[in-house]
Amino acid sequence: MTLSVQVSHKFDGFELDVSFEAPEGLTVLFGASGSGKTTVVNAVAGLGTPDQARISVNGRLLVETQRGINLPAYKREIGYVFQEARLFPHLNVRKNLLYGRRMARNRSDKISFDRVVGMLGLDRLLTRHPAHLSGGEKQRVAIGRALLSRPKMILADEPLAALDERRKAEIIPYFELLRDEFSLPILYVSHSIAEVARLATTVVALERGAVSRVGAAAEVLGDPAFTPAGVRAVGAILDARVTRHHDDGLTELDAGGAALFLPRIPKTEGSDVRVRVAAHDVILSRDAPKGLSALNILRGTIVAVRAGEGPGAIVSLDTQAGRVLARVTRRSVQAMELTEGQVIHAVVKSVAVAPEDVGAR
Amino acid sequence: MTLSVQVSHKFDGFELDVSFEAPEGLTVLFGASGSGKTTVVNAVAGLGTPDQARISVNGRLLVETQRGINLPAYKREIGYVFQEARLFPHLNVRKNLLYGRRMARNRSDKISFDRVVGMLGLDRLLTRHPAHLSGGEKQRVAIGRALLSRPKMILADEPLAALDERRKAEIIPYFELLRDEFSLPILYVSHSIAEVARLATTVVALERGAVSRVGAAAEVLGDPAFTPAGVRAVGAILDARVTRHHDDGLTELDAGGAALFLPRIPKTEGSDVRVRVAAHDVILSRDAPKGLSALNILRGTIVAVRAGEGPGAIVSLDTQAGRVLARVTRRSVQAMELTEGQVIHAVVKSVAVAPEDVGAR
Amino acid sequence: DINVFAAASLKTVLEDIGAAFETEHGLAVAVTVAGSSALARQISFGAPADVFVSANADWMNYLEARGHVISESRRSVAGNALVLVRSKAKDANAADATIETALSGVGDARIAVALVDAVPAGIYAKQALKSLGYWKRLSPNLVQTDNVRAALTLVALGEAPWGIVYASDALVEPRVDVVAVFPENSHSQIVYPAATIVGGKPNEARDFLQFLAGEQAQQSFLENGFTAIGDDE
Amino acid sequence: MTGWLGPEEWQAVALSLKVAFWAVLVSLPLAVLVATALARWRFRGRGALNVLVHLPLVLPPVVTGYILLLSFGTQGTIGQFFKKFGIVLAFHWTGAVLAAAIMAFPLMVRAVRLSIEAVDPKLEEAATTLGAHPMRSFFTVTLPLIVPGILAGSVLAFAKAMGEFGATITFVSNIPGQTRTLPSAVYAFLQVPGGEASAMRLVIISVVIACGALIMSELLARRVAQRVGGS
Amino acid sequence: MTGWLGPEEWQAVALSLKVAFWAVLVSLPLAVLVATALARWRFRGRGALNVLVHLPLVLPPVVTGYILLLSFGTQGTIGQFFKKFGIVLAFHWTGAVLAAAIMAFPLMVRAVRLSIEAVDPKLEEAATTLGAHPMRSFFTVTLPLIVPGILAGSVLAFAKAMGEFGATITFVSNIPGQTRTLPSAVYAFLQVPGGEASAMRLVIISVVIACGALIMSELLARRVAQRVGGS
Ligand SMILES: Nc1ncnc2c1ncn2[C@@H]1O[C@H](COP(=O)(O)OP(=O)(O)OP(=O)(O)O)[C@@H](O)[C@H]1O
Ligand SMILES: Nc1ncnc2c1ncn2[C@@H]1O[C@H](COP(=O)(O)OP(=O)(O)OP(=O)(O)O)[C@@H](O)[C@H]1O
Ligand code: MOO
Ligand SMILES: [Mg+2]
Ligand SMILES: [Mg+2]
Repeated sequence: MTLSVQVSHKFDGFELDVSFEAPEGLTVLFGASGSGKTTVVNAVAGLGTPDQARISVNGRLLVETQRGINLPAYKREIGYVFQEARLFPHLNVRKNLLYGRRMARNRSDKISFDRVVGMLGLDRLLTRHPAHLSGGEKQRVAIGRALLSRPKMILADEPLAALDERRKAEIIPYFELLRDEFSLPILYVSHSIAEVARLATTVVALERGAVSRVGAAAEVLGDPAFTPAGVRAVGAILDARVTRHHDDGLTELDAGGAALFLPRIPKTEGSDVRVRVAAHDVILSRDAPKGLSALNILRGTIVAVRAGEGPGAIVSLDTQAGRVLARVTRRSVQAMELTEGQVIHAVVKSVAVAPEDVGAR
Repeated sequence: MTLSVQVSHKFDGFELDVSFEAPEGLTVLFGASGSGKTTVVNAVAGLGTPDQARISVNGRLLVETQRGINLPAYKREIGYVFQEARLFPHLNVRKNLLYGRRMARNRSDKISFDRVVGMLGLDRLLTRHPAHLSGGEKQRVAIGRALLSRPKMILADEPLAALDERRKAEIIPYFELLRDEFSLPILYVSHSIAEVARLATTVVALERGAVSRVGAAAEVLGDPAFTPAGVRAVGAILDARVTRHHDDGLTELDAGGAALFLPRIPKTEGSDVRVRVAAHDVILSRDAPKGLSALNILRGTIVAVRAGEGPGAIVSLDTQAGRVLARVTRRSVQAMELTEGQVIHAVVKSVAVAPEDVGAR
Repeated sequence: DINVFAAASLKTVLEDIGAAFETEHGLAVAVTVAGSSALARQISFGAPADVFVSANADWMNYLEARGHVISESRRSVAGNALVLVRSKAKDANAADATIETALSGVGDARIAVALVDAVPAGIYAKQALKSLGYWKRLSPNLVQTDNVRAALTLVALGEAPWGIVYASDALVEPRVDVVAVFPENSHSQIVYPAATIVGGKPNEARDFLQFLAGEQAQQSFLENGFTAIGDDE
Repeated sequence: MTGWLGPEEWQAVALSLKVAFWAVLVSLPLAVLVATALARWRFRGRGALNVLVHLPLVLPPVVTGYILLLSFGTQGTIGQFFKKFGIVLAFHWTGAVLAAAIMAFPLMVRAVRLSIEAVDPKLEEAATTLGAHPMRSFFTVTLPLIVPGILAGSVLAFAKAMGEFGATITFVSNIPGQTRTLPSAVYAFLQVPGGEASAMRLVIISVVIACGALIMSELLARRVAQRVGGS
Repeated sequence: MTGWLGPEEWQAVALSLKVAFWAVLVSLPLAVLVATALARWRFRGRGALNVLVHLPLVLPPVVTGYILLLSFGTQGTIGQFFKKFGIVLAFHWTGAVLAAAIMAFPLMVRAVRLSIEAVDPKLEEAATTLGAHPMRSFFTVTLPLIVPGILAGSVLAFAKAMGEFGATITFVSNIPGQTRTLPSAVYAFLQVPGGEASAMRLVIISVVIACGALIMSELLARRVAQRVGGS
């Protein structure tokens, strides 16, 4: 396991006792406000001393209170991206970026200044001061700054929460790059399902100071029982490969043999992507539908029908492309007589898949 | 016209010249960041003096610079809800609420303290201090405070921008109440299509300091050419009436004779509602579809097919329920040979209509 | 009661005399002390003084020239002597010596004095050193303070081994020895002129001035290390 | 305590407390006004006002006292003007109040100014939109929020006023029972051979009072900060 | 200017500038340390330290000078300790620096402390996660951000040091060319009848210098604030 975390701490009125292991990749800490996410991330960063903790990253022990081991924050070689950027207001962007550099001189250099600047599109900003950056630009600088301190791990505490939708969409791909190109372990706090779906390798769900669920992202999000952010958060994650960009602006994907057509995805042909298909965007049809404007039709077998508390039900079906979830009304379940084992067609509009729901795998 | 605004002002590097009239109801100022929305609202409130302005509300002249008339802010009898709540930190909730009360003693009292507290659900918070309120609670108090100063008009500058989705959903209905029950003219700044769709009577779109579009909400949002917030913002607004709450959790609506089934709407039977149907949630079908899980099928005639820049196209159709927009791929337009005058079926999943897309009319 | 404005160094003795005056005349005496300069200026600005006792003639002249004192009432009520003192902390046997031998023995040690161009005690010290021919040699050794008591304190603490102060001050400071007395003729006569103030209570003030010159008061001055002057100005 | 201190010393302590109290009370409104002007208003002469306020901090106190004597003395123009209204300052304990107030003024203004600058002007704006006249919004919003700053400034000013000597003795002299404050009494004792012990006793008293005030202000400020809460 | 002023007066001006300069320079590091401690650290004796720092503001200056004399004089324990390292303070201009520094210290600490309290500790945390030792993060993040506060404090301290009299003359006396600062010269002039004019000339010089310093600090602070920008 790349990341092994065990933390317990008592504030007045709040008790935290968290323990989880996560493999390589990006681990999302997911949970409601006040569930203890920041406290856990800070324990990993070495900010604040928890009552009891044992944390190791890639076999490197950061803290084990029982043995009296506790690396101070500045020795942990961790890059922390905070929600509010926390850029140094007296330094221009270049100096902010290079701040952590000197302390990391001795470490290996696969992360060059030029590469980071290029990747984050910071060229034109280098001489500006933070006060003259927009929220999204600030956050990009903060990511670059963390990266350039040559960390062994990246922490990010709701790095997008302060940004509006457009800016969020602008920043997310950079975290994919961190995860994929730099192969850095990342611990990422979020309570946005879209972010989780797009970024997470592993999801650790927290509830009132305790871990309520750990697992691979597709597995946790694809579980109809896991609806911490409301029913609208339920959806399936499909792994696919870009096969072709068509002239009419559609990108064709191959998901386990089934073809999917989506509005153009900015990935080269042949690259692997993950696609989140929200359950409420899937229509079920008993017969193979004809004359429909929807391009993506997946044939599959119903594996579960789970009625919720409201008027809705979640239908899970296994298709060529993988497990797909559909949220339909209970009325439709009855009308269509949906039962397990039944063969059915899932209809997904191309345009119903939001751009932010497609990410690198 | 209830609200008549004409403002021009020059900052260095930015020129504002705005003029619009709006009828009763809630007027949304809509536009990108930096387009001048706050400047306009502040001119109405009397915060900051524009170079040139003429503003009147319900026939009451607030400022006419050319005639040297300029009511100071404290005499304008306006309730301003700011983005950041701006509660007085040294006063508890009750005292915050009553702050504007004393100055308005002489004005008529159809807005009683108890009614406002009840409506906004502030009973349990009255003795708390702002520091101990959540973001949503703060904003509720701010609304109550503005309301209790017995204003002749409400201004709101992105009152929901600092809140997360759940809190937003919590606050929006209160603005509907202000609009409908208190019949107060409201000038509301937003760049969220969902808010506009749900709240606006009139939309005033600003672009770089000038009005780019004014009109009734349904008209502006239903215009495929009006996509300032990206294609995903396009959608139609349907007027409907709640006819029945069914036992299986669905609410049946009557939209111009057509039945619509939506997840339960918290409105009494018989009340009027507006439903926003996003264009990307609509599937088109040549034949009347059968065996589909989607419950809402509207038959209509195509009035326009408008291809966008990307892979998509917007199809407008007139149905019994009103104008409906569908966003489909250009490929589907070709495959289905969609043309003006053609009769077609619009399929809308019940669950695809998000709760925040249904509001009081 | 009577308001007496007096140079700070007269505080104790005037309070004693004031108490005696009160027993005799049934009139309380309030003694206000500060530097002579401050008091003179305040009187010129209308301070509620009945009697002014200055530490030197200059400030009395200043007031007289401006018509603030009743000239006829002016008289010297006490005198003082200037002495060279030595810190006990330095050397135990400071036997009597002539002023010359003592000054010769100063070497390059520091001598504490009051400001030599401003404060009366310092002005007298400068005159004395000049007339004795030691000014050139010893002026670099001088450390000046804003009043004579501060100079004495420096010697008492041993910060300055030597000091030139009033005999009255030296008398009551156990941590210093008087090494020698400066000859009376080496400096202007040290007198404390007193006068009644225009606008004060004339009769009571006159009574108090008379009392100051009287035998009982003069005895007090002597006991406090001042020299008696009597009725003779 | 009365046993330990002579009646004269006791008188000096009482007088100093009275003088410092009034000095703070009298200068407070003006300090708040000046601090508001410096923090919030843009006007010609703002720089000059700032310098003027700081002068007493910079000048030798004796000079300040001398200037006071020249202007507020019975012969001074301001002094004569005040006299018409029966207000006497020179050689009166009220003059000691004036001297102490002026010497402590820069400290008070600085503290209040900083706390005003920390109050978000947007809150005042909000009050205005609720119908409050700008004056009202100042008194109901800004003022309550700067209470910690005012407290801190007042206590510092009080302490300074307790210790003020040079300007006081120059302006109002050192009249027992009328203007002989603690530091003046200390001075008088230091002029008397063997008076160091009495002087030190008085010094200790003033230190204790000043420390008490400082500690109290920190506690009060903390409590107010808590009441107002995080924001 | 040299024509208008006598050489002695000129000497006093030069000396005062030198003393004030060094007083500020020497006390600055300690002031920053103490301000940091008061603003950021929680430790036993914090309250006591706060009171100690403020004492010179509260005590009559003569008393402060007297205490300095007792402890830093040639007979004082600290003075004797310093002497071993060849550092002489009593009756030396360096002693005037010490007196001025101590009298100005509370003003400096207050200014610096307030600006430290205005720096978000989260920035230091951020620096730490970037690998900076807490010391380094202080010097590279906090320190540059409090430059305006340090400047303001220094100028105020400088002005105060220029005007300090009571403690200076008590501690180091008034030796022409060595410890006769401007205020000492002013005092001397005020002691002789008719000396007011000369005194006022010197006062004006010190006021001009102090005002210049105050104005410069406001300008510098504004410029730094601009450089650092809104945040
Ligand atoms: N220093 C502290 N003292 C006391 N309680 C604290 C402290 N820090 C955090 N807490 C409490 O611990 C709980 C968890 O806090 P934490 O900040 O870790 O939550 P979070 O999951 O990050 O929440 P959010 O999504 O709002 O950032 C909260 O109830 C909080 O009030
Ligand atoms: N006081 C000012 N001085 C100079 N320029 C200003 C000032 N206030 C606003 N501006 C400029 O005027 C323009 C419009 O600002 P305004 O705040 O009205 O925009 P907005 O539409 O409310 O933006 P946002 O959505 O970001 O709140 C911006 O370019 C802004 O930089
Ligand atoms: O008694 Mo004096 O006037 O200080 O020399
Ligand atoms: Mg958090
Ligand atoms: Mg705005």
